[in-house]
Amino acid sequence: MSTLVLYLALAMAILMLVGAFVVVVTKDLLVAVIASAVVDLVLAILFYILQAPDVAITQASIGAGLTTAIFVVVVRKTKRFEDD
Amino acid sequence: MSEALRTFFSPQILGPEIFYGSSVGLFLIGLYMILVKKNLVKIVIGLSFIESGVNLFLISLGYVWGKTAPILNKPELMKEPVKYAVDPVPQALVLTAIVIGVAVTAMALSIVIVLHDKYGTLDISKIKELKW
Amino acid sequence: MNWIIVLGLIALGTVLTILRTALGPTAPDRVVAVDSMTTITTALLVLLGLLMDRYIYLDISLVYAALAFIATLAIARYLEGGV
Amino acid sequence: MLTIIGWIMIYIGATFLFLGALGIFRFPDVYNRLQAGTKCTTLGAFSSIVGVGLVHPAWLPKTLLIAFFILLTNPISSHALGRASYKSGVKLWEGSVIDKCKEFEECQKKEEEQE
Repeated sequence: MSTLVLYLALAMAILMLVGAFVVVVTKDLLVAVIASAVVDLVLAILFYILQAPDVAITQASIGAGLTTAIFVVVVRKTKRFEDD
Repeated sequence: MSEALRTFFSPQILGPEIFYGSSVGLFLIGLYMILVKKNLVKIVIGLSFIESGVNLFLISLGYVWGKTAPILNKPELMKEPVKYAVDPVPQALVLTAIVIGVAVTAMALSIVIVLHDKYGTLDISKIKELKW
Repeated sequence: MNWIIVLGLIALGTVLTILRTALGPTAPDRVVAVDSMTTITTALLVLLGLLMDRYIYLDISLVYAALAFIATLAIARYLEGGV
Repeated sequence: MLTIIGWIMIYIGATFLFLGALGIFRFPDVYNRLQAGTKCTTLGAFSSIVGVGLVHPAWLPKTLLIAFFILLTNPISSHALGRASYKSGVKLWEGSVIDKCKEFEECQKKEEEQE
């Protein structure tokens, strides 16, 4: 039973690293903000699997909601595309 | 071959290394973004990645295989909490660290907005004056 | 056997949405993928609460379902032209 | 008996969640993906969450509350996304046959010219 949860954790960890790689590669700052929201979401699932429900609640509400809104406001007030 | 695979995927070996490896990977990606990228918003995103990696590492240090959360609402948990619950101290530590991390990120982003108003660019190699 | 099928289907769905997030041509494609991934994740957290047999874990998915659409609304307002 | 019904609902929900994700991966356009990603995942999440409540009948009020929140918030975000992607100028797929929003705007413009 718990071994199944660990396989799920392995898949989620790989997906989190894929999202972080998308953040590194892209040139559009809005896409970087969206992919960092994905990383925070998957991180909340990992906290849940590690039996820390209060940390998972905090990470879900702050990381997936508040941080993304702050970054979107900053992208609105500055430029969207990263120029070379 | 299958014996080696079964040893590799057994829960005693598979358990903590997933979380250690992913937290170290997240930390290294954030460090790469801070050192190499020239855009200021991406540097701040890398800073928040480093915070997330350290938080995941601390939580996975407190995890014990096969135990449940330290919330005592079951009778067997009330009787012997040490036998059935994981370590609650890193969870309380990380709960504070996440909130402080959001405050640090908001502070850095306000500095980014002020720099963009002053210089008109987000490229860090074009911001050269010492005083503003 | 039940758990292997159910969790396997949901994990495969998460993989497909993250692939669309990585590949999508425009920004609204990626936002749609992230939004539906939030819903899939809420169902996954409720099912994991049944698997681990703790009643208190349902609170996390309650917070998730109530708060996780704020980011989507902010990005939609940005794409529309205001904040 | 209630357990069997709950497990059947969980299976239906997981299948619909997977089909919604497959639609998001395979469809050619933003608007088609919005259809798949909202309708299928709303039905799948509702069915599987209520199924968990039927397996443990003591958990039923909180699972109904979660399902109510999902039914409340999911159409709002998808509506805002569709409107935003139409206004930000994403083109329709060339195989799509009807564009009601464009017809409505043209009709409105014609009425203004007549006045």
